[in-house]
Amino acid sequence: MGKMNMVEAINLALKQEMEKDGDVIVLGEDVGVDGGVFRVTEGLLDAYGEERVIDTPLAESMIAGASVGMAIHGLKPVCEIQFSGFSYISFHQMEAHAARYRARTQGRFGIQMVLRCPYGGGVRALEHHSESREAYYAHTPGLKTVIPSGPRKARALLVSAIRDPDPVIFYEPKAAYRAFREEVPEDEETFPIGESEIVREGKDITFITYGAMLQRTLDAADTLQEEDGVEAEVIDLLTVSPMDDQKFTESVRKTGHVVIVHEAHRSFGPGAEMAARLVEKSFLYLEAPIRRVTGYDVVIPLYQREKDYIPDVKRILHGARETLEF
Amino acid sequence: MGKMNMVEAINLALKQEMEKDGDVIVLGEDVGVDGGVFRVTEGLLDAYGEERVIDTPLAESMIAGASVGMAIHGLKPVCEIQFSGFSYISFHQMEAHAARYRARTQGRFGIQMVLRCPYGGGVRALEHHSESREAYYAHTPGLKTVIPSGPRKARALLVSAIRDPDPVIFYEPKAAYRAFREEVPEDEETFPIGESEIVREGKDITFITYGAMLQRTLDAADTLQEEDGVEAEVIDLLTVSPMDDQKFTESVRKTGHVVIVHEAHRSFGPGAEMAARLVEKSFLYLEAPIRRVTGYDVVIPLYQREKDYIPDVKRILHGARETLEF
Amino acid sequence: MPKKEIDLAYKIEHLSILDEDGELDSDLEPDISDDLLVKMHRTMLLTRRFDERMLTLQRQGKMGTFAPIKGQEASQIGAAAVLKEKDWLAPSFREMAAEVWRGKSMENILLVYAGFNEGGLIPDESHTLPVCIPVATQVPHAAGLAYAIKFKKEENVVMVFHGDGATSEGDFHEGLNFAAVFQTPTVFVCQNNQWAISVPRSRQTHSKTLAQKALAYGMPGIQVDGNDILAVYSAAKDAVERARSGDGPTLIECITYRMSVHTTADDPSEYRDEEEVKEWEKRDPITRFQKYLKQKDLLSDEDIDNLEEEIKSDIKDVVQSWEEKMEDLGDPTDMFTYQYAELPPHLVAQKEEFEAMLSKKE
Amino acid sequence: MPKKEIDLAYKIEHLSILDEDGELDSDLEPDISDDLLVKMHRTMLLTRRFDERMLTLQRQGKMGTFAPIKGQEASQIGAAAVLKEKDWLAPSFREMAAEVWRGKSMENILLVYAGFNEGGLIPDESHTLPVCIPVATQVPHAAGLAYAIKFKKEENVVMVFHGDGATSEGDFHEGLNFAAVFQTPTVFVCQNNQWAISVPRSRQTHSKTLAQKALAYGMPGIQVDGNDILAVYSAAKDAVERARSGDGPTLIECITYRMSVHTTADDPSEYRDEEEVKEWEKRDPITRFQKYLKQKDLLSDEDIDNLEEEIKSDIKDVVQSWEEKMEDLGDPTDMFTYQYAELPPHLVAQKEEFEAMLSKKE
Ligand SMILES: Cc1ncc(C[n+]2csc(CCOP(=O)(O)OP(=O)(O)O)c2C)c(N)n1
Ligand SMILES: Cc1ncc(C[n+]2csc(CCOP(=O)(O)OP(=O)(O)O)c2C)c(N)n1
Ligand SMILES: [Mg+2]
Ligand SMILES: [Mg+2]
Repeated sequence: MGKMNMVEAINLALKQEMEKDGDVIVLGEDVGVDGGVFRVTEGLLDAYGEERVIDTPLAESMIAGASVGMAIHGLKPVCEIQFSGFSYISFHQMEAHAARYRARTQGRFGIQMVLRCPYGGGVRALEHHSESREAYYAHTPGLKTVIPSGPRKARALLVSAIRDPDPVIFYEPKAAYRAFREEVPEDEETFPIGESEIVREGKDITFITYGAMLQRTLDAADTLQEEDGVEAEVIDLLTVSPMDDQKFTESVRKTGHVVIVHEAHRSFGPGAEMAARLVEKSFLYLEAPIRRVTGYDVVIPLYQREKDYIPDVKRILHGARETLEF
Repeated sequence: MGKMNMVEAINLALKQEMEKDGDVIVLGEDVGVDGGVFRVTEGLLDAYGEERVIDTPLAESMIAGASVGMAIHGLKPVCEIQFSGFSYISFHQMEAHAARYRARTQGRFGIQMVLRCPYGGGVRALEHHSESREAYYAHTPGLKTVIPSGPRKARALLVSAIRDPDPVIFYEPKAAYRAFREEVPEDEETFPIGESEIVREGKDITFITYGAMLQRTLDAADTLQEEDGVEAEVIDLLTVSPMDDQKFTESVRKTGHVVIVHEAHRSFGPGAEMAARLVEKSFLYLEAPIRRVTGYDVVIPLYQREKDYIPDVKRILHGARETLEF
Repeated sequence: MPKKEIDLAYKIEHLSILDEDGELDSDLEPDISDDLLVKMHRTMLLTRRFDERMLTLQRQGKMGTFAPIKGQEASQIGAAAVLKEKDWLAPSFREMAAEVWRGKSMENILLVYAGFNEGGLIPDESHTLPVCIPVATQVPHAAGLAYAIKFKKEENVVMVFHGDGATSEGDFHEGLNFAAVFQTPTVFVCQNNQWAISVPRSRQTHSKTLAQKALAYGMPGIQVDGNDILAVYSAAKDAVERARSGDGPTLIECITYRMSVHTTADDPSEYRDEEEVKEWEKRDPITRFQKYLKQKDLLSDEDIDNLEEEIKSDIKDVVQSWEEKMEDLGDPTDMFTYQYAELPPHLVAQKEEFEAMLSKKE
Repeated sequence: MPKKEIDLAYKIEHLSILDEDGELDSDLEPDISDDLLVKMHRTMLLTRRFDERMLTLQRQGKMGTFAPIKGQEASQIGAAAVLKEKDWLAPSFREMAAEVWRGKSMENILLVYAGFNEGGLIPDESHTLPVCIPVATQVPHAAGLAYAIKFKKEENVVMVFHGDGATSEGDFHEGLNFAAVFQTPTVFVCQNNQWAISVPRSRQTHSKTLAQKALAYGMPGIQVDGNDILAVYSAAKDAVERARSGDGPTLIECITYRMSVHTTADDPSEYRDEEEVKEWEKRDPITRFQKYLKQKDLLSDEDIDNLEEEIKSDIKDVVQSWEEKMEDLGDPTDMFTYQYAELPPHLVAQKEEFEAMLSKKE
C-alpha cells in the first residue's frame, strides 16, 4: 500500500472492514457526502451507499445512542464525534448504556461499537477543539479507550476495535493526522487492544507516553542519548484502558527512573494511574520520583499559546534530567 | 441547633444562605413542592417562594445550562441533579461553560453556581443510583469538587461553596445522609474549599479518605489501635479538587505508610492522583507501596452485592496490614 | 406573498372509543379477536395484582425500590398487544405490564428489584429490552434499533415507551428527530400519567398536548385516552402498520394516570391531592374494559372471580420460585463476569483480590 | 367524543415584506427611523467587508479558523437592531454581524480567531455574551439568563442566535422548553442558512419548517424571509415586545443562506452545487435593502461609494490596531490567570514550574 498518513490509514481500516463485514456501518456529522471534516471517511459513501454511511442530524447523544440501538440488533456501528470536545454531550449514552448493556442483560447484548473522535491540540483550531480528556472514558468500566500514535498502529488498532465485542473509544491525535507517513501493509493487520509496545529500548530511564506525544518523546530520547549518554526506553501505551501496566512496571525494574508524558491535564489524568501502578507493582525499583510531563491543569489556551500548554521536547528533557539527577 | 443528620445540615445551609442573600436560588427536579427526593430542600419553597425554589422540567442539561445563564446575570444558583448518575447528561454544560466562562471572558463572568448531587452506594437503590464518579469532575479545570463526610462539614462546606465565586460540584454521600447526627452550630460556619483535615492523629500509617468512607476508615483505625497497637492518622480530604496534598504528603513523612480509601473505581480514580502526588512530594519517606482500597473497576452491582463492591472495614484493615507488613 | 399560513400537513387529534362510562363508539371499535381480548384482560388483571404484590414485598423489606404501574395497564397492554413476537419493545422503568405481556419472566423482574443483577438476563430469543432508568435515554436506542431493522430489510418495528416527563429530555428530542429523518419503523408511546414524580404535566411543558410535539419532527402524533384500551390499541395498530409498511414513525400520547406512588421511595401526599386520585379511580382502565367484555359476553362476574383466584395462585408460585432462586444466587464474583466479553488482566487481578478477601475471616 | 381535532392555539406563518425583486408590501412595512435604517445598512456593509477581510487574513495565515457570515447580514442585524443596549445577545459562532452591531470590538474578534484568549474579554458594561462553539449549548444559557431578568423584575430581554443544525441538539429542546414553561423573556432567532456544514436543512429534520418546532413548546413561532431585513426586523420587534411585556418567548426562523464556506477549514464544493449559491446571490440581503433605501431616498450610488471607502479605511484601522495589539500580547502565563477567581495552590506551583521552563534555554 505504500506510505500513508494517519488519515489515510484510518480510512483504509474503515474501507477494508466495511468491505469484509456488511454489518459495519459508519455514522456521524458530515461523515458521508463531505467525507468527514478531516477527510477520514472520504470515499466511503460512494463505495458503500448512504445506508451504511450515514450523515446524521447534529446531535451527539443521538449518534451514540442510536449506535447503541444498532449494536443491539447486530450492526457494528463506527460512529464519529466530530471533535472529542463535543463527545461529552454523548457521554451519558456511553456511560449509562454502551458500557453497561452487556452486564445489564447478563451477557445477552454486548455493544460492539466504536466511537471515534479526533482529540488533542496542534491544528490551530477554535476553542473546544483541542482537549485531551481520555481519562473520563478510561475511568468508566465497560469501555475500552485506545489512542494510536502513528498511521500503522492506527490502522491495526481500528481494525481490532471494530472487531472487538465491547465498546471502544478510539481517540485520534489530530496533530498526528498528517504529521508523518508510515508504511502500512495492504494486507490485514490487527494489534491487540490492551497491549502497549516498547518502541525504543534503553536501560537508564523509562518514558511512558501515547498519541501525538510519542514522536516528541522519541526526539527527547534521542537527545538524551546524544547529549547525556542516557539510554531511554520508550513505551507507547496505545490502549489507555484497560491499561497494560506490565511492560512499564517491568521496564522500571531495569531503569529505576520514569517520566510520563501526555497532553491531558496532570491532575487526575492518565499519568496518575501509571504512577499508582508503578508504586503498587515496582515500588522497590523506583530510584527517583516519577515525573509527569503533561498539560497543565488549565483549559488549553487558544492556538497561539497551545505550545505553552502541550509538553514539548524541552519540557520532556527537563523532566527526564530532573529525575535522573535526583 | 443541636444534633443534625446530613440532610438537615445541608438544608440548614441552604436556608441560611437563602435568607442572607436574595440572589441564592435553588432549582432542580422535585426540589420545590416535594422538598427533594431526599428531603434536602424541604421547606425552602414555603419560605422563599417558587421564584427562588424552582421545580424544573426533567432535563439535566437545561438545569446546569440555565444555572450558567442565571449566574451570568448575578444570581447564585444551587442546582440539584437528582442522582450523580444522571449528572453526566449535564456534564458538557459544566465542562464547556461553567468551568470555562471566566477564562473565556477574561474574568468578566465567573460562574458562581453549585451543582449538588447525591452520590455513592448504600441506600438499596436502582441501577445508576450508586455511582462515585467524582474523578470526572476533578479532572476538569475550572471546577471545584467537594465531598463532605458528615453533617457539620456538609453544612460548612456548602455555605463556602455557595459563596465561592467559582462553580462547585457538591457531591453528597447519600449513605451518610441519615447515618449519624452531629452537633451543628446555629451560627454561621464555613470551611475553606481546598482544605483537608486531619481527623485522627497517628504516627504509624496514614489513611486518606472522604465521603461515606470516612466513618469506616475511622473504625478500621480504631481496630488497628486495639488489635495491632498501630496508631493510624486519618485524613478527610473534603475537597477532591483542587486537592490539598499538603497534609497527606506531610503525614507520610511521619508514618511512611499510606492507605487510600474511596468508593470510586480504582483505575483512573482519585486515589491514583493521591499516589502520584505522594511519590512526587514525599518519595523518600515512603516505606511501602501505597495501597488503594477502593471500588473495583466494574459497574457497581445492584444492592445485594453492593457491599462486595464498596470498601468495608475488613478490606481497609487488610490493606493497612499488608502495607505495614511490607 | 406577505404573511401567509403554512400548512403543516398534520393535525393533532384526540381519540377515545370506550369512554369512562363504558359507552362505546362502535364506528371506531377495533377488530380484535375474542381470544386476544380475553388475554389482554387477563394480563391487565395479572399485572395489577402483581404490582400490588410487589408493593407488599417492598414494604416487607424483601425488595428495594420499584415504580408501580397501577392505572397504566391499558396504556401499556393496549399498545404492546399490537406487536408481533419479533417486534421489539424498549421499556422505560414503569412498563411492567407491557413487559409481562411480552413474556418477560416475573421472577426476573422481582430479582432485579431485590437487587440481583442476575434478574437482568434477557433470554436469547427475546426482543424485549431491559428496563432503562435514565429518563428518555432509551429513545435513541429505539431509533437506532429500528434503523438496523430497516437496514436489514426486516419487517419488524420497535415500540418504545417513555413518560410525560421524558419528553423534556434532550434524548427524546434527538431520538424522535433521527427516527423521522430516516423514517425508521419506530412507535413512540408516551405514558402521560400526569406526573413526573412531583412535577405535574402542566409544569413539564407549556404545550397543550404532548402529541403535538410530533409536529416538531414532521411526524404524525395522536393523543388517546390511555385508560381506554380500545383507543390505545387502535392508535398503536395504525402506527405499527404505518411503521411496518415503511411509512415511518409515530408519536402516541396516552392520557393515563399514575394511581400509586412514583416509586416506593416516594410520598405523593407531599405534592398531590387525594381528590385527584379519586377522580381517576373512576376512570380505572380495568373496570372499564370489563364492562365492555361483559357487554360482549366475553366475561362474567364469575369469570372474574375465577381469574382472580388463578392469578393469586400464579403470583404465589412466582414469588415462591423467586425466593428459591434468590437462595441460589450466591456468587458475588458475578460482578466481574459481564463487564467485558473477556476479563481484562486488571480485572482478573481484582477478581483474585476480591476472592482472597471473601475467603478471609472478619 | 370520538376522534376530534385539537386546536393548537398557534398557527405557523411565513413573513416577507421586501421580496427578492425589491417589491415592498407597504401594509406590512415596519416603522423604522431613517437614522436607524441608515445605520442598519452601514453595519451590513461593514460586516460584509470585514468578513471578506477576515477571509483574506485567514488565507494569508494571519488568523486561524473562523465561520464567515456572508449572506446572513439581514438575518442578524434585522433582529439585533430591535434590541436596546441593556438587552442581552447570546450569539453562536456565526453572528459577527450581530456582534458588531452590538458594539463588540472588531480587534477582539480578530484576536480570538488569531488564537489569543485576550480577545475574549467582555467589557464591563456589555450585555453581549461571548461566542459559543458547542452547537446549541448557549440556548439554555439564554433561557436561564432571561429567568434571572424576570426574577429581578428588569425589563430586558435576551435574544439568542442559533443555526438550523442546532435545532437537532437536545440543548435546543431543553432550552426552549424551559423558556416556555417559565415564560421567560427570550427570543430564539434561528439562522436557517440551509446548511449545517455539509448537511442540508432537508436532512437535518423531517419537519417542513423549523418555526413549527415552537409548537412543541406551546410557543409562538414564525418563519421569515431572512434576507429581507424588514421582515426580520418586524418579526423580531413583535417577539421582543411580547417578551418585554411578560408574554414569554418566541421562535423566529430566518430563511437565509450561508453564501461562503462553513468555516475556513471547509470546502463546500465537496457537498453543494455552485448553482445553488448563484441562485441565492440573487437574493442578496444587502442589494435588496439598498433598493429599498434608494426608493426611500435614503441612499444613492454615490453614498454607497463613499461608504465603501469609509468602511475600507475603518477596517484598515482595525486591522492595524489588531496587529499592534498582538505584538503586546506576550504573556503566556495568562493561561493560568482566569481559571479560578483565585489561583489554587496546585496552579501556583504549576505556574512557577511553567515560568521556570520559560526562562530556561532550549
Ligand atoms: C435522566 C434522569 N433524571 C432523573 C431521574 C430520576 N427520575 C426517575 S423517574 C423520574 C420522573 C419521570 O417522569 P415521567 O417521564 O413522567 O415517567 P413516570 O415516572 O411518570 O412514569 C425522575 C425525575 C432519572 N431516572 N433519569
Ligand atoms: C456540539 C457540537 N457538535 C459539532 C460541532 C461542529 N460543528 C460546528 S458548526 C457545525 C454545524 C452547525 O450548523 P448550524 O447549526 O446550521 O449553524 P451554521 O454553521 O450553519 O451557522 C458543526 C457540526 C460543534 N461545534 N458543536
Ligand atoms: Mg409521568
Ligand atoms: Mg446552518
